[in-house]
Amino acid sequence: RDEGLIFEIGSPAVTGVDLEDPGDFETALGGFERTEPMGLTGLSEPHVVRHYTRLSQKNYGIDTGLFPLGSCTMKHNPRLNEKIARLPGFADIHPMQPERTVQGALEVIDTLADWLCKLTNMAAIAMSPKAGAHGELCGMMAIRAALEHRGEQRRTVLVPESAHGTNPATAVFCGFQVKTLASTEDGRVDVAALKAQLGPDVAAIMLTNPNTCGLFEKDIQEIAAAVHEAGGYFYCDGANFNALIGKVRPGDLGIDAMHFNLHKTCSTPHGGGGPGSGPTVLSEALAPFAPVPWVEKAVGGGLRLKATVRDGNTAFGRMTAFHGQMGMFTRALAYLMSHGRDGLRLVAEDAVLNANYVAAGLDKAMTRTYKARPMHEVLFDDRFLKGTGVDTLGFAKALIDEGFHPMTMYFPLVASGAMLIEPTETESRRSLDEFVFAMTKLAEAAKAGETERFDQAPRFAPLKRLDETAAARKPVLRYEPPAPYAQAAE
Amino acid sequence: RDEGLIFEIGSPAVTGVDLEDPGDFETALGGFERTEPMGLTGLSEPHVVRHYTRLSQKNYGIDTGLFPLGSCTMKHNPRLNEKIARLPGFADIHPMQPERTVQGALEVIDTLADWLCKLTNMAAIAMSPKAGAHGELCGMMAIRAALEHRGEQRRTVLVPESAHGTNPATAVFCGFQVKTLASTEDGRVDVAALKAQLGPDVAAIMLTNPNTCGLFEKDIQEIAAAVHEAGGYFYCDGANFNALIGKVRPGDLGIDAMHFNLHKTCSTPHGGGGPGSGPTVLSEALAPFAPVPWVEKAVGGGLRLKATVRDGNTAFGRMTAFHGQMGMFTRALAYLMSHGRDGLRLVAEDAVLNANYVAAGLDKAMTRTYKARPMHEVLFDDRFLKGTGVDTLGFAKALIDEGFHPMTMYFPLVASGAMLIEPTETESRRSLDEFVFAMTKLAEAAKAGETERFDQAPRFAPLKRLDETAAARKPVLRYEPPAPYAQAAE
Amino acid sequence: MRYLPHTQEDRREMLAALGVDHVDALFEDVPANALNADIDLPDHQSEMQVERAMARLAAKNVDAGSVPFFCGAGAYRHHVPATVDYVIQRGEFLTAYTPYQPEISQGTLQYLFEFQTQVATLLGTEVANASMWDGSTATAEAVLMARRITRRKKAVMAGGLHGHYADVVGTVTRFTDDAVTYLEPEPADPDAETQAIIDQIDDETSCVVVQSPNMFGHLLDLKRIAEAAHAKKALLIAVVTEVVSLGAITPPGDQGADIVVAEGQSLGNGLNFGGPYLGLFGTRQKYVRQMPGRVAGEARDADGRRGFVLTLSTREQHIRREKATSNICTNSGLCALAFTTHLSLLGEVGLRKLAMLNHRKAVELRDLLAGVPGVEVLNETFFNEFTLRLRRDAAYIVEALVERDVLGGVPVSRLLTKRDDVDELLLVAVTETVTRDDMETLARELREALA
Amino acid sequence: MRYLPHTQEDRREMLAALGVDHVDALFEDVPANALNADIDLPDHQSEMQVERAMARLAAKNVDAGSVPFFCGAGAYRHHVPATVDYVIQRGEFLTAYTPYQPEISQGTLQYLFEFQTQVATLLGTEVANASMWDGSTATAEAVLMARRITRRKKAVMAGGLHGHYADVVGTVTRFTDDAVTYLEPEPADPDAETQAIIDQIDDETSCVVVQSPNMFGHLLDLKRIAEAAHAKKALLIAVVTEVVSLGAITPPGDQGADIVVAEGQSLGNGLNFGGPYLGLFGTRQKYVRQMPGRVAGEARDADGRRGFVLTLSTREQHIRREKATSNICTNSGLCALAFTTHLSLLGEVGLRKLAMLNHRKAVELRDLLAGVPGVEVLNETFFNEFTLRLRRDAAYIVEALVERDVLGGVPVSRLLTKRDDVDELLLVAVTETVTRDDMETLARELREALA
Repeated sequence: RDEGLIFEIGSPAVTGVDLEDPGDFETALGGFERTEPMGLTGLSEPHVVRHYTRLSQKNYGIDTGLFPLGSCTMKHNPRLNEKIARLPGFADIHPMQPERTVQGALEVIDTLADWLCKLTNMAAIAMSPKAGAHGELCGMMAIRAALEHRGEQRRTVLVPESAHGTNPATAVFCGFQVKTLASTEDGRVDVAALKAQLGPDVAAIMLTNPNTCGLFEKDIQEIAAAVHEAGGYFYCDGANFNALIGKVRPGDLGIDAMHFNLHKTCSTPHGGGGPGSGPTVLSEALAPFAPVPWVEKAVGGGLRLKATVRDGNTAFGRMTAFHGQMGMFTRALAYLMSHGRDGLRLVAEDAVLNANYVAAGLDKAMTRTYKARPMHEVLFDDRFLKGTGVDTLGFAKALIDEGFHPMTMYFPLVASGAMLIEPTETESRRSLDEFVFAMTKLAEAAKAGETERFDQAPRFAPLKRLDETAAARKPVLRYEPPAPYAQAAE
Repeated sequence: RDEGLIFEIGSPAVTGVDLEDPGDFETALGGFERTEPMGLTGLSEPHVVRHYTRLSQKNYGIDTGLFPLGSCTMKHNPRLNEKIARLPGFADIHPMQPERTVQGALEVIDTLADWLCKLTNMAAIAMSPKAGAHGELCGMMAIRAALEHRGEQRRTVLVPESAHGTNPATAVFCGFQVKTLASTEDGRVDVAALKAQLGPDVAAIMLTNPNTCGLFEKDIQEIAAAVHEAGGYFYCDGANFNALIGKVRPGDLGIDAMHFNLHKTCSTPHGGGGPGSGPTVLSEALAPFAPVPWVEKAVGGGLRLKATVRDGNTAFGRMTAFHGQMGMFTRALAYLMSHGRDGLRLVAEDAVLNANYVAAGLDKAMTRTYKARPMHEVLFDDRFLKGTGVDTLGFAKALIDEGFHPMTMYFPLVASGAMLIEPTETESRRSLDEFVFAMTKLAEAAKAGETERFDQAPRFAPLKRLDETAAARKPVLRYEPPAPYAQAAE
Repeated sequence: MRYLPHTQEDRREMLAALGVDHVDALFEDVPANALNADIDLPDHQSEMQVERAMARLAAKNVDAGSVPFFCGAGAYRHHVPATVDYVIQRGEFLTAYTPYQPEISQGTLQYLFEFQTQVATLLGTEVANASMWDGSTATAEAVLMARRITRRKKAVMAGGLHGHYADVVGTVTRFTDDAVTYLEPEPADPDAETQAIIDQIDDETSCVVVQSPNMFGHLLDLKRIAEAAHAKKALLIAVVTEVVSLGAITPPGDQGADIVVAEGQSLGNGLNFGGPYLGLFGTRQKYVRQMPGRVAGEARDADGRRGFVLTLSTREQHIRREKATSNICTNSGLCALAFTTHLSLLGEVGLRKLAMLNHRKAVELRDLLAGVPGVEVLNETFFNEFTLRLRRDAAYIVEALVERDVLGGVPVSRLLTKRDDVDELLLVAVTETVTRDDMETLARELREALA
Repeated sequence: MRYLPHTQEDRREMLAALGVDHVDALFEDVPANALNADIDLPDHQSEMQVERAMARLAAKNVDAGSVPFFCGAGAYRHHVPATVDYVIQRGEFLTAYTPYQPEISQGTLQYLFEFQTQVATLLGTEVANASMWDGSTATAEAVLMARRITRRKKAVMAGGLHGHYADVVGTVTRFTDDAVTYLEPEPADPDAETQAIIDQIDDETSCVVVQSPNMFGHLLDLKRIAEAAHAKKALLIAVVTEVVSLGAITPPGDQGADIVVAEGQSLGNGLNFGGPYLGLFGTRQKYVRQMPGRVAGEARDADGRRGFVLTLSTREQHIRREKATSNICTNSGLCALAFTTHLSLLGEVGLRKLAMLNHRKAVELRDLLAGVPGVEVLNETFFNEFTLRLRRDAAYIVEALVERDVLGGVPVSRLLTKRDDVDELLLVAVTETVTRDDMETLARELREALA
């Protein structure tokens, strides 16, 4: 059932908040008072609750079912973390309070930084990036700053075709040029070709490991050595760190920088698109260039926030107004402490186990792109749909009717009609079996020529298939009230 | 989509709670250790969240839509109250802590008691009853105790046919006999007949006001006087107090006892069937017999809890192990303070306004049982369905398909195929209009002979019509695991 | 008013639509002398103001989490996972009505069915209902039910029954012709208690009500009592005030109890200064139509799909009126949800571990306190609570411990308010939330307070 | 581990199904020297242990609600209704993915569409996006967007731009060939600031970035600046760090700003020690394809029903890769939900009242503090924050106020870390959460601290 927009169901005269009357007084607004009606509407509190409750019921979330989204790591979001983030001592403190009134907060940042550095075996960390893409920016800026410090003008960044779109976008954002890195038939970086591409203009490579085909770059140490020897740096996209946490430390692989997606690996909720958090670990070589602010031990005991760059340090700058996503730090730290060293290793193991289990389960019905052992996610392509009249999109939308969120589609670009599946470690065997069963059933239906159920999918969702093309052609980005009758009559 | 039972989807080997290992130690259980497997199942935390989230989505609540349930007062449940009830100073205190460590809690009870007494203009209040029916019991026991104190043996309690079932059940619970009170054609107590029924054996009358037909007993003061003159007491069922709060004080009408349903009038949530809370106000005459415990001023300042009956007071006893529904008290007090004197009067006015507005809106399509002005709820009967082949049940279930919870059906018993409608004050005009529109549409459909849509209703609910008769015939009240194959094969 | 959707204009227009010019016209049937009386209460307040005022009151209390804490006596402080509180706050559960319309109440009904199964499993009974108000009122209902079944009037209350529970039974039966016998407490001698119970059972006896672990923490041999009761065709009503104990102890149903009632607060529900709590009620299949309270049962919908409904409502007041088995109507739905969510998280392995952890800590504390001069531990058996006989008045010592920032337990004199011979008895409870530090603090401060 | 559903038996069986006998076989491609390194971190902890440890850390902070509180400077403490927090905790919102599958994401998409409409209305722009990370990063994105539109390199930062915002712009443009000019702060003279901005605009200028109310609280005449900018075909980027001010002040879009960015934290979102916050971003319709960030747009489904989708994704990195308008991907979805829920509760009347209440309290505090010896109020105009010039170092005084249990404001030296001439300036902010008592306490303690 449709739920009207707040502008349709609300009224400019209604408010759901009781406030003291400001009364009459002499203002100090210098003649800039807002005089015109704004056009906002309000709802009473009962109707606000009802509006958003009804909207929420049109959403799918981890709480309602499995999310097989490759490279997105949608795992269980513990409620403990929500509770902790709301403690007044965390939620109700101001970023510019005197340092001695926020020692607990600084300790959270410091402790989380310590966990993340130890889990990666890296020298330093920048905590302030607001999301994964911001962390990438942080890492690449640190690389630019380091090159500048060395007095070098290197401008080329090598990125594989299978990389997340943020990688090339970020590189360009820092003034680099992007060149595509060749891959082999088996879905990994072509080491020989890479070495051939290295040269005095190469500033860095950006790799994801496990890569976005779900494969571990097994030559990664050789790659790192080659890049370093050529004078470049190694940026690792941390989106897939869930496969490694507690089990493999990227610092042991030779990387120079890697961002975390705390909202993926550390279960701070995705929230329908944020907030994320992108702390970025840095190697010894890059550490001096980390942006402000950071937390350090104060001389007289306790912790202090280092936020000024005036005293000649080499920090490359400041990435955001304050100190990063504190609300995500508390959640991530609670997550890490809950698992501990032993539990985190199990996270990686179960994530990889689950993906392999699903891969094996689907091999009969679908076509796997690469033969190699997958890590935490597995890539299928649309060869099994060839000649059925069903495409990846239809297949994915039909999965909605089976009660599941679709897998990642058409990414990475290296596979035809890619379907990238990542179950995560918080799914039970029963839930994996149900997923495999549903996928298999769909694959059989496609092969049996039941195209209608794919063309018309989803049939059992809150809405039928939406026309995204038409929406983009003439975008309507805000509500406009219908024209008054008089005007309409003209 | 069906959600399996926890016994079907869980496992005896799984737990979603991490606990310290108790280790080996010498127990002191005297040989009563549990040795056999219990047969409970567990789920991991992710799957617990998912199970209950999916179940919740099969429910209708005030948060999802209007609840036109007559005599049940389903109104908006403010989240502020939930937040307050969870403050550790309220939620994490023990009922038997020393009094000086719970002064704030005693103050909550004392302040709420004061509000409720003032809103009713009554002398005293028993706070401990756990729900409305418990409050009725409290009031009727106070009456028995008062009669006993007077040395009288009166045993008859007069109850109108339209009363809530709890009324006669409670009276019998206290050792009274119930006689039915006559009513007039216009839906109210027949005062003349009442007077004729009064006599030396009449202990009390139990009335609801407004009554369950939604009408105010306009002769109530005369009734009270007559009952008192005859030596009886007047119990008023407080279920419909929402029509009066802040506007009419029952004490001004001559009553001797009345329970509150805090989960109705004061918006503490109904919770799918509790917890409720039933504080019961008492007149001067009944006040000495109120049960323990109660809060009183301590001699040296502060408050104390009076919980012992040993020093010769006339308290009729103790109704529950501790002091009542503290968790509901904090919510109710927050509700009352939020509205205040002015807001509570508006509650009553808007509740009555909304019922009258709906009544007027439905008069065209449906048949109103009584002509008199309704208060906060309005009674329709099934005359408008006569000859259509549709009954009240079918009509009500069809309302589900229109997105609404059904009204109260077949109650009160005085109307044929009763439909008792109470919108409450937290519904907007828009929401009332939508309800009237849906009801009118259904009435027209019934009259147009579209019986199928009623017989098969609900069609768009999580389940189709359930067979309650078959369920009661051979009740299955717990899950039994399917017999193992071997056994089944025998 | 933030909860009231109408604007003044809405009200004016709606009144106009009704053909009246003032809202008081809608109250025409109310006697004029009773309309619009001035009430001496403050006007409405903003959310912020209410929150501040209530928070100030909350801050006047010493919450259990802020100090070493050892209170029990029928209310226990366990750790409730954050998941539980999330689940019960979901509006579809929180703001639902009693599930009389099963097609749009399957959420509530299914969890009640699951709850009943868990409760029956825990209590060791064949069936269980969908909850009562609390353990004490469930006990009183059980006594009335036993009378309906046996058609006998004599009910025997064990000396180890929680004092307040006995008071509630006494109150409910005060105006009936039930004959209730209250046995003497035996704080140090559970065998004497058992024997006294058995000695009271005769051909007039409807039921014996026995708590185990009892008020003093002792475990009783229910099997022996059940046999004695059944020999006289009387019923055994077993009472459990700490439901976590059933993770470690053979359940009363398996020991022969005919009705088992329990306080379920320990799982999923906070202390809340005594309420809302959760009465658990289980019995034999054959008594199901005499059982009070709501029950959910399995049903099929028109398409044959499994669902759940409230059933056996012919026992209930809304159908049967004065012939109902009980006047109970609203029960503890949301508390039952908290309970079943917590128990689903624990599962069998978790509950067993939790119970043994509680017991181990109690054993640890017993060992610590036994060494404190002026303290005598009265228990040989116990689960997570036991009784101390102190050299001085227990209430006085508890007050002295408050000065030392310790909530040291519950004086028995608060439970047995009519007796003068229990003043030196102190109940001390331990759960998984108590740390070794807390215990050592109690031992130290108790030593000093008694010195 | 409570978050991991597998039992050891599950793991064994699943590995067996895969034909391997140890999980490390699945990590066969990882170099042996990098597998299973010992990591120096503690093992797993129970929920209770984690909660206690984190609560201990939280208790080491002085939360704003516990003392008179006057900090602002881009982060404001407003009262957030409990309803807002309930809504954002609903799992269907909290645990949803980015709404790339619109058929099962209409909840998120519809609130984003409503959010965009509210934001555009507030900012006075034609369109708005679905949120950015915060006000500072939105400002940097705006500067880059202006360059794309104007194809000019010179960006002018007003002297009243929040010091950290200017730093962020500086960082983002550090490795590009943008030429950013930073004007001098004019703590006491907004007219001088305005004139300096106008004087800087030339034919090379891509944009001027102007904050109003500015860092010092002064309101600037954006219309005059817009006219000057437009005369040179440069863009005006207006920055608002306290979005509640827009309930009282004519919005920048109506004053001619081409891009308006704001920090939206004030509505619906707590202080959270600085994050997560919420960047608001609005601009003209004609620039929409140069706008960074996600946008929701209206669409029709196969049955013709209205729905919403993420649209214009051809600007974005996941489609356009190195040619994207921005690398932003995850934004602040849940913070946007909090914002739009709060604003739906307020409505137009509520927002106006809230804004005027903030302003009135600020006027009240201005009057109180103006009478304190050693304090000079620098503002003639302000919304809910203004600047004091103190007789002594502001950071020192703020520390002295902490001793007196007052969080008295933000020293300007913390925002302009590279300057030596602002040490005696203190920013003082007031919202509806500040009481008259709080204000009098500040005045009294400030008087004493300065004495």
